[in-house]
Amino acid sequence: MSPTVKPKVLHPDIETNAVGLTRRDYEGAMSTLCAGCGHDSVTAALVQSFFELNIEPHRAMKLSGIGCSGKTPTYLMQDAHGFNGVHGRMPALATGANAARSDLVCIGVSGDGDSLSIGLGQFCHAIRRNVNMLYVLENNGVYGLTKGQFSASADVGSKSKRGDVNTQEPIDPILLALSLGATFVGRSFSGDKAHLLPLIKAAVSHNGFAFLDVISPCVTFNNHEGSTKSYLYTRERYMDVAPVDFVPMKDEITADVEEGALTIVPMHDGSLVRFKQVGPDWDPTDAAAAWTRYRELSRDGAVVTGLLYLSESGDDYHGRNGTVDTPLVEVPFEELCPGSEALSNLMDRYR
Amino acid sequence: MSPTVKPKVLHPDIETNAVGLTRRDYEGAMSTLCAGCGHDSVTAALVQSFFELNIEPHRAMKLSGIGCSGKTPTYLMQDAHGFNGVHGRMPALATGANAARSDLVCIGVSGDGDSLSIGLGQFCHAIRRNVNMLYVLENNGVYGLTKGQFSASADVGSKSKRGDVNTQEPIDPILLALSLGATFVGRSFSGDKAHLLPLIKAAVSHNGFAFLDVISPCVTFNNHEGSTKSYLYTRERYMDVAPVDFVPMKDEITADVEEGALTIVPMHDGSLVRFKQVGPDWDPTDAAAAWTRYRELSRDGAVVTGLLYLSESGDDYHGRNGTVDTPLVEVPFEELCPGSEALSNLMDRYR
Amino acid sequence: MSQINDFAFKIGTVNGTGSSSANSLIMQAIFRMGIPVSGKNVFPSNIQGLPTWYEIRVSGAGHTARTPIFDLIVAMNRATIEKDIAEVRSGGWILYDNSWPLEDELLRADVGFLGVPFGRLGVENFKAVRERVLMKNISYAGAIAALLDMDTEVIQQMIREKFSRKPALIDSNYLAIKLGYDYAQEHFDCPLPIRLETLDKTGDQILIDGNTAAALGCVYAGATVGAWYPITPSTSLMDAFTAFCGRYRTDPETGDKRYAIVQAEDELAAAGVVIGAGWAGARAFTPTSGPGISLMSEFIGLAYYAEIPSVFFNVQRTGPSTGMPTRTQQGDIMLSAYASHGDTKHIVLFPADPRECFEMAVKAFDLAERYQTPVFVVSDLDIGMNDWMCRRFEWDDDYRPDRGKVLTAEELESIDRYFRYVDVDGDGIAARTLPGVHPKGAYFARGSGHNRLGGYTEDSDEYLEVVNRLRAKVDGAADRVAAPVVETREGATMGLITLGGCDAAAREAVELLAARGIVLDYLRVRGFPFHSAVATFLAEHEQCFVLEQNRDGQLRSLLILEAAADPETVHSIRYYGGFPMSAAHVIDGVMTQRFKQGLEPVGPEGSLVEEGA
Amino acid sequence: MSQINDFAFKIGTVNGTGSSSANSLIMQAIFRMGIPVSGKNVFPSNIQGLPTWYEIRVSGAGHTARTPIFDLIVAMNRATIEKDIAEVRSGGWILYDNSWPLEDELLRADVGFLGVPFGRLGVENFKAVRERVLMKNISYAGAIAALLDMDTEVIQQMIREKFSRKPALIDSNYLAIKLGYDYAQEHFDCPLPIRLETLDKTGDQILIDGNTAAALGCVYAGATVGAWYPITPSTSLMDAFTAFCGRYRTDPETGDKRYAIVQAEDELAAAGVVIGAGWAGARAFTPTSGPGISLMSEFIGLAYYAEIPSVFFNVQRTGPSTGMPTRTQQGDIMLSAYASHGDTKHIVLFPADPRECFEMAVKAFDLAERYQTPVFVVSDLDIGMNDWMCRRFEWDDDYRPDRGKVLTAEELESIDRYFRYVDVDGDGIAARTLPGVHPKGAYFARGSGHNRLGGYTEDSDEYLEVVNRLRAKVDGAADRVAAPVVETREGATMGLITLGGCDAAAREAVELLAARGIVLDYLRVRGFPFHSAVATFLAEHEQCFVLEQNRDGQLRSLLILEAAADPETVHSIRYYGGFPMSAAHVIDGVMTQRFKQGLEPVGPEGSLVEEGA
Ligand SMILES: Cc1ncc(C[n+]2csc(CCOP(=O)(O)OP(=O)(O)O)c2C)c(N)n1
Ligand SMILES: Cc1ncc(C[n+]2csc(CCOP(=O)(O)OP(=O)(O)O)c2C)c(N)n1
Ligand code: SF4
Ligand code: SF4
Ligand SMILES: [Mg+2]
Ligand SMILES: [Mg+2]
Repeated sequence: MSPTVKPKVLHPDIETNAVGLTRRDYEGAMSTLCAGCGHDSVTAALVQSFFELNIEPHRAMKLSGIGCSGKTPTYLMQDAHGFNGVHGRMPALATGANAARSDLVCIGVSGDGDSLSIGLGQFCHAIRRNVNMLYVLENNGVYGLTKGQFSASADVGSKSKRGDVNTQEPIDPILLALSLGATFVGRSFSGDKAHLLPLIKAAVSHNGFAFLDVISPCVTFNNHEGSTKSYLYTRERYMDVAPVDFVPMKDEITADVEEGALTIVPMHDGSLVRFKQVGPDWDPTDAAAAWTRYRELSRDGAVVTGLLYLSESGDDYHGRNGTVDTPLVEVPFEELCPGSEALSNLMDRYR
Repeated sequence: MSPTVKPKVLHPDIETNAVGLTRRDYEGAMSTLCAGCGHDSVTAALVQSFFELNIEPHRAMKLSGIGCSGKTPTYLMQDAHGFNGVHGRMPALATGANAARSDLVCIGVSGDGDSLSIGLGQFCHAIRRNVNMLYVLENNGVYGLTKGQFSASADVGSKSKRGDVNTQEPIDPILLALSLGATFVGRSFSGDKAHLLPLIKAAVSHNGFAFLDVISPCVTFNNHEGSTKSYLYTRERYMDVAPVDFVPMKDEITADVEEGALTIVPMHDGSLVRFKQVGPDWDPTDAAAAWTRYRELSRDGAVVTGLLYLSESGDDYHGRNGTVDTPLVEVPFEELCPGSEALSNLMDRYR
Repeated sequence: MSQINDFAFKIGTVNGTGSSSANSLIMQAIFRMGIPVSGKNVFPSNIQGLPTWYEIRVSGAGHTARTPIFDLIVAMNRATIEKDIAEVRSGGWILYDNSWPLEDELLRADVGFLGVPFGRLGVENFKAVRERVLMKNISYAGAIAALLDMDTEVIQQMIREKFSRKPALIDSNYLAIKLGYDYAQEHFDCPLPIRLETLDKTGDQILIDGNTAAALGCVYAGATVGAWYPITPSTSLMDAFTAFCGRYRTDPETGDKRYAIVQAEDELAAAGVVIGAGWAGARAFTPTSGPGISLMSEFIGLAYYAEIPSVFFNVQRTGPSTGMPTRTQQGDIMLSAYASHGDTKHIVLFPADPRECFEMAVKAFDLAERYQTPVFVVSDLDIGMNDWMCRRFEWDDDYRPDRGKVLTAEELESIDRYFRYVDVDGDGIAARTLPGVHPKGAYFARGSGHNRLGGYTEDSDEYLEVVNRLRAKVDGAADRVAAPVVETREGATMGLITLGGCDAAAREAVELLAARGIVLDYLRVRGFPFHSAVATFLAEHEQCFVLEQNRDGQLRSLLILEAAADPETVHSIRYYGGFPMSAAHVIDGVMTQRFKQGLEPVGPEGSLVEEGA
Repeated sequence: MSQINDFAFKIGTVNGTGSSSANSLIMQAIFRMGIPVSGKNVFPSNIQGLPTWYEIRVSGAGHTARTPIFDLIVAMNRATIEKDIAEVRSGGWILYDNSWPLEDELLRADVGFLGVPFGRLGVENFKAVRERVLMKNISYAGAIAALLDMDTEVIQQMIREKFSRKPALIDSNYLAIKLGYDYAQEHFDCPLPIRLETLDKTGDQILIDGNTAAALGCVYAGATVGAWYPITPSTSLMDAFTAFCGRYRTDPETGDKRYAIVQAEDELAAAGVVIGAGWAGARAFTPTSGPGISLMSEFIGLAYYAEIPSVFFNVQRTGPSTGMPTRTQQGDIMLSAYASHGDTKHIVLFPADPRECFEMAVKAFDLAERYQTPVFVVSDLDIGMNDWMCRRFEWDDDYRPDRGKVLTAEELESIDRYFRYVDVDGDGIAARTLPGVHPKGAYFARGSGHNRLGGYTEDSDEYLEVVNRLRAKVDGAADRVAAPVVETREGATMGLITLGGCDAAAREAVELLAARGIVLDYLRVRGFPFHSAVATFLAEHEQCFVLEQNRDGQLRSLLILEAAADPETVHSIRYYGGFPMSAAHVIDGVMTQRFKQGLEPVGPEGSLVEEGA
C-alpha cells in the first residue's frame, strides 16, 4: 500500500511558473481523506499558493503531527522533504528544523486536537519563539481520525453526531495567539479558496510565526445540523473583516497602490500585503483591538475571517538569537570546531 | 532529614477560630526556602486566610508541582492531605482529586515554570474545565529551583543575574486566562499581604477555577536591578485596579453594604466579594475590558493587580458534568455496581 | 475433504461503506446457528475510502484463532481484487461483483469464480446513491447465506432486531439479502462444499469485544473516574464505559451521574487525573495504547514511588512509534513491567480474551488498591476491537472491592500518630489514608525522596528503606496477581509458553502438534510479577517454546529475568506482522526451533515466522 | 599508620553561604601540589540554608573513588554537627567553630577536637554581615591548610587568579586564610598525622566535571543545535555549552552565533527540537536526566523508527520519579537500552569520567549519524557535577564528523530515483538525504508504518522488512559503539564487570582484593549494544560479579539478555543509596557474594551493600 502517485498527465500547453514547474509538481500523493473533507481544499490552496509563489519544492520542509490534518503534507509538494511526527509535537520538530535550516520555507500543518489539546503547550511556545514558519491549523472542532470526539475548539452548545452537546468553553486559537504576541494571525475557511490564497502567500512571506486558523469541516463527523463547524454554519456566518491581496516581490513596482484608503504592509521579503477593505472597526496592526473585536463578533455568532493581525517589524527566532545568516547546517566544520590548540589552551584553565 | 516541625508554643490566650483551631494549626513544616523568598509570604497569606475562613484542614487537599513554589504546600496546613506531584502536572492531579472529592477544598500551588512552560497545556485545560479550585501561581520570572533561568513569564528586556537580557515575548497568564474563559482572575503581590488575603478568600469561595497570579520575587536569582520581577520593581509600579473586600457568609447579613457605588458579587457559598474601588476604567465583570485595560496598563509598565475578573454564574466541572452531589468516593458500592441480574440481562444482548 | 463447519472466508470492501454491519450480521448469524465462529476486522488507519477486510473463521471444533488460509474470498473492492484473488487457497472460491467483467489475467484456473451483479442489482432495486452502496453490501451477505447454507430465518430475525426502531429499513434490508440469496441459489450449486450446519455449541457463549468487556469490568468494579485521550485501538473502551455508565450509573430521578469521565488534553493529563483521583480514594482508570504509555511514563513512576492506586489499560497496537495503529502486536510487555526511569516494577495483567478483560479489569482495581501501585491491563487490538466468542460473564453479588489497607476515621481516631510508609505488617504494604476523613490521617504524597514516616528525605538509609520495601511489596504480589493457565499432556517433556491473545492459536497448535507426535505441555502467563507456578513449569521442562507477538522476544526476556528461565532452553517463536497469531505460525515456529535444536531432521518449508536478525 | 597523602576529610556547611569556593580552593590547591585528589559535593535539592557537605579524598596512589571513611570532618554547620561528630573515624579529628561551646554530650573520647573561633574571628575582622559569613568559610580553608600542611603559596596564587578582576577581594581573602591558618598553627600541633606532601602526579591532569567535558565534546563535534529544559544534574552541561559557544562560536566580526540553543518549554519539546534539527541535517543534542527521558520516550521511539540522528545526554540522578535530584545513581540503564513502546533498541555510551564524557560526546554524534538513530550518553550526577581528576583532553585536528550515509546533490543528481529505506549495502543502513539539497532527495519521514521505499504502509511484509532491518542495524553497531576496558590478572578465574562511574571504586577494590588473594579480572562496559568482547569475557570466566548503582541489577539484566551471560554465574553487587560507589562497597559485595556462592567461610560483617529483596 505505498502512496498512490497521481499519474502525471503531460499537456503541451500546461502552465509553468517562474521556476519552470507546473501546478502538478506541487501536488503529492492522492488524498485518502473522506470525499469532501475540508482538509483537501486546504491542500489545494496550499498547492496553488506554492505554485504561484514559485517555491522550489526542495527548498521547503513540510511537517505535521497526527490526525487527518496531519496527512495534508503527504498530499502536496512531493519533492519537498516531509516529516509526519508524533501527535501534537510538530511545533518542536519545526523549531528544530528551522534552527538548522533557516533558509528553507518551513510549513507546518496541524489539527485542532493536535494543536489545542495534546500540543497546546508546544503551539503556544512556538508562537512565543516566533519561529519563522507557516502554521496552518485545520480546524474542524473534532478529532477526525479517532472518529469524532469533541476537540478543544468545539463551541459550547455544538452538537456531536451522536447528539451529545459540548458544555466546555472552547479554546480559541485566535484569542490565544493574540494574547501570546503572535506576529501574524489569519483566519480563513477551507471552502473559500480565493480567500485562502493571499493569506497563505502572505504567511509564507512573513518573517516569523504566521498562524492561519482555517475552518475546515469534517464531513464525516462534524458537518451535521447543530455543529458549529459545518460547511453550512460557516458559510452562513462568514464575516470577512480583513481580506487581503498579496503582491509578490517581483510585481511590487508595478503594483497598483493608488487606493490610498487601504493599509499596505511591506513584507520582509519585499512583497506587499494590501488590506482590501478594513472597516473603521478593524485595525490589523492593533492586536488588542483585533482581540476585542474578534471576540465580540464571534460571540455574536459570526465566523470572523481575514488577516486579523500583522506585525512585520519583529525579529524571528534567529533574529532574536543573533544566528549567522548561513544556515547552521552549512557552516563549515572548521568554523565550528575550535581545534587542538584552543583545546590545549583551555586545558590550562582546568588546573 | 525529615521535615522540621515547628514546636507548638502553647499560649493561654492564643486566638482560635470558629472551628477551634489556632493559626499555628494552619502552618506546616518549617520553610527551607531562601530567607526573603516571596513564596514564603504567599504561604503566610494562605495560612492566615485558611485560618480566617475556618477551613478544617482535613477537609482540604493541597497539591503542587515541582519547583521552589512546589514546596509551598509543605509549609501550610499540616493536617491536610498533600500531593507534591511531578513538574507541571499538578492541574491534572487536582482535576482527578476534585473529580473524586468534590466536597473538599482543593488548593493548587504552582510556579511560572511549572504552569507556563512544562505545564502550560495542563494549566490551560484546567481553566477550560473550570475545575473548582484555588490555583496560585507564584510568579517570579525565573526557574528558582534550577538556579535562575528565565521562565516564560520573563519580560522582554528583563535582565538575568548573569546579565543576559531576555528577548522572548512573555506568556502572560492573565491574558491567557481571560482568553480561555477563566471565571476568576486575580493578581497580587507576595509583598502585600493585606491585598492577598481577600483575594485568596474570594478564590476559595468561588465556584470554579479561581486563578491568582501572585508576583513573588525570587530574592536569590531575580531580585536585582534590571529584573522586572524584583520587590523594588513591583513596588514601584504596583497599580491596584480592582481591590476587594471579602465578606464571609456568616457576616453577610451584618455586612455594611451601604456604599452603593461599589460592585458587590455574591459568591456561590453565600459570601460576598465587594470591590472596594473600581475605577470607571475597570469592570471586573467584563473579561474583554479587563483583557484590554490590563494589557494596556502592563505595556505602560504598571504591575496591575486586583480581582481583575469574576464571573460567579457559571458551572464548575461537576456542574457541567452533572455529577451527583455526594462525592464520588462516598457513593456506596451498591449504587455503582449493577449486580448479577443486570449482567445476565446484558449478556443476552451480546448474542 | 468435507468442510462442514470448518473453513474460513474473508470479505474485502472499502471502509466507510457500511460493510461492517453486513459482516457482523454474517458472523452473528453463524454464531446463532450454534456454530463456533470468530471474526477479525482488518481495517486501515483512515476514515473512508480505503481497503478493509473482514475475516471469518468457522470451526465446529471451537478453534477461534485466526487462520491465514482462506477458502472463500468475497472480493467487493476493485482496488484489491487482484490481491484477493491471489490469496484464496487453491480449490477455493472468489465471490465478486460481475456487474463489470473481470480482466482475464486475474483469473485463476484452480479457483472457482462466483460472479454476482451486486452493483447492477443495487441500481435496479434502490434509488438513492448512498442506499445503493449500503444495500450492495447487504446483498453479499445474502449471497454468502446461500453459498454457505446459512439459516435465513436467523438473518431475518437479526435484521428485525437491528432495525426495530427504524422499521422502514427492515424491508430494504430484507430485499437486499434476498437479491443476493436468490441470485446465488439460481446461478450456483448451493451450498458449496464449505458450508454450515447447525450445532449447539454457542449456547452459553456471547460475542463481545475486549474493550467493551473491560469497560463493563470497570463499571462492575465500581470505578468512578475515567480519564482518557482518544487513541486507536483503546477508544472503544471509554465509549463503552460511557454508554454503560449512562445506563447503569445515572440517578433515575435526578439524572445525576455517579461517575466522572474526563476527556483529557493528552495522555499525560489522563494519567494525572487517574493518579489524583486514586490518591483521593476513587477507583480510577485510563485506557490507552503504546504511545500513551510512553507519554505517561513519568507519571507512572510517580504513582509507583508515591504508591497511588491507578489502573492503566494498554490496548496494544503495532509499534514502534505511531506504527500501524490498526494492527495488533504485543510489543509493550517489557515496558509494562518496567515503565518509567529509575528502578520500578509494575503489576501487569494479560487477558487472553474479552472474558478475561472483564474479570481482569475488576481484578486490576483490587490489586491496585491492595498494593497501592499502578496496575496495567495489557490487551491488544485483536482482543480489544474484534468480537470474540466467549463464555457469558458472571457476577458474584457478594463481591466487594478490596480497598486494601485504608484507615478509617475510627481507626485513625484510635491511633496515636499516623505515618504513611511504615510497614507494620511486614508485607511491604503500609496503610494509606484518604483526604477528607480525619485530621490525623494527613500525609504528604511525593515523588521526591521520602522516608517511612512520609517525610522528605535525602538520607541514604531512609531512602533505601522505602525503595527496598517497594521491591518487596511488588515481588510479594506475584502469587496474587493471576495464576497461569497450565495444561499438561501425558508424556510431554517440553512446554509451550505464551500470553494474551496468542492463547487460541497456541492451544490449537498444541492439539495439532500432538497429533503429529510432538507433545507439549502448555502454560499461559496471565500476570506479572510471575506467579511461582511459572518458574516451576520452566524448571520442570527440558525445553520451552515462548510464543509471542513482538520482534524482540519480550516475554522470553522477562521470563529469563524474572522467572529464572534458562536462556539456553527457552526458544523464541515470534510473529509480529500485525495480524493475530495463527496455529500455523505456532507450528511453524515450533518446527523451526526443533530443527535448530537438532530435534527435527528438516525445518519447515517457507517459514511463516519472522526471524529477528 | 602514617597517612601522608592518603586520607579523606569532609566539610559540612550550609548551602548558599559561599562554602563551595572555599572547598574547591582546597581541592585545587592539593591538586596543584601534584597530589591526586577527588572531591564529592553532597548538596541538597534546595537553594539556600540547608546542610551541604564536600568530601575530599587525597590519594598519593591515585585512587579517586569516594571513600565513606573520614579522617577529618570540618563541622561548620551547627545543624549537623552531631551527625558529623558521630561519623568521623575513631582516632580522627573534628575541626569546628568554637565561638560557642560544644555541648558535652557531643564529645567523643576517641576523636581529637580542634576548635577554631571562626565566627569570632570573622566578627572581629570583617564588617558586613554577608562578608563575615563568606570569610568564615574561607578561614576554615586556612585552618585546613595549616593542619594538612598545604602549600600556602599555591593558595595565595589561586586567590590572585580567582580575583584577578576584583582585586579588592584579594586582600580580604588573604586575611581570612591567614586568620584560620595562624590560629591553627598557634593552637594545634600542625600538621596532623594526616597530611600532604608535594608530589608530581598531576602534571598531565586536569580537574573538570563531566558536564563541562561533555559540553566541550559537543562543541568539538560540531553540534550546532542544543535544546534543553533545565533539570538537575544536567543543567550545567548546557550552561557550559553556552559559555563555550560564546567563546568559540561567535563570529568575531559580526558577533553572530554559529549555534542555536533552544531553552524549550519541557523535555518533550527539547527532544522534538533535536529530532527536527537532526532530520534537517544539524548535529543536535539535549542534556537531561531520568524524568526527562521518561517524558521524551514517545519522541525517542519516533527517532528510532524514522531513523533520525539525535543525541541524548542522560545525567542520571536517584530515582524513581523525582527521587533525590541531588544524589547519584545508575538507575536508567534498562530504560536507555529500550526506551519507548514497541520493539526498540538504542545505542548507549557509558562514560566513566569527564575525559570519557568529552570523547564519547564526540563519538555519540558520529554514531548517531552513522546509524541514523538516537544515541544516549549516560553519565550520572557524580560524573557530571563533581570535579574529577583526569588526563588533559586531546584533539586530533584531522577529525572530521562521520556523517554516515548522506547523499550529496551530485549523488542524487546521478541516480535515477531515491528511496529512503533501501538497504543497498546490506549493513542495515540506508542512505539518507537532507532537506534543501536536491529535488530528487525528497522523502517523507514518519513514525507510522512505512516500507523500504519510504511510503506509508499497513502491509505486514513491508512493515516487517523495515523493523527487521532496524534490529540488524542496531545490533550491527555492537562492535563499533565502544569496546570495553579489560584488565586481566594472572590466575584470575573470576571477573568483575561494571560500568560508568563505578570504575575508580572497582579498580581500587580489585587491587585490594588481589592483596587479599582474591584475584579478579576486570571489565568495564562502555557501550550498548554490547561489544563482542563482553560476551567473550563472560564466557571465559567461571563467575562474574556485576557491580552497579541501582536496586534491580539493571546492567546484570542487560548482560543476561544481550551478552549471553549465564544468570547462574553472574552475581549482582549493588549500592544505590545516592552516594558514589566506594571500594569498600565493592569488596563487601564481592565477599558477600563469595560467601553466598560458598567460596568464603564467613560473610563480611555489617554489610554495606543494600540487598534488594
Ligand atoms: C500520543 C497519541 N495519542 C493519541 C493519538 C490518537 N490520535 C490520532 S489523531 C488524533 C486527533 C486528531 O484530531 P485533530 O488534530 O483535530 O485532527 P483531525 O483528524 O480532526 O484533522 C488522536 C487523538 C495518537 N496518534 N498519538
Ligand atoms: C520533568 C522535570 N523537568 C525538569 C525538572 C527540574 N525543575 C525542577 S523545578 C523547575 C523549574 C521551577 O520553576 P518555577 O516553576 O518557576 O518554580 P520556582 O522554583 O521559580 O518557584 C525545573 C525546571 C523537573 N523536576 N522535572
Ligand atoms: S474524518 Fe473528517 S477530518 Fe478526517 S478525512 Fe474524513 S472528513 Fe476529513
Ligand atoms: S531560589 Fe528564589 S524562588 Fe527559590 S527559594 Fe530562593 S528566593 Fe525563593
Ligand atoms: Mg480536528
Ligand atoms: Mg518561578
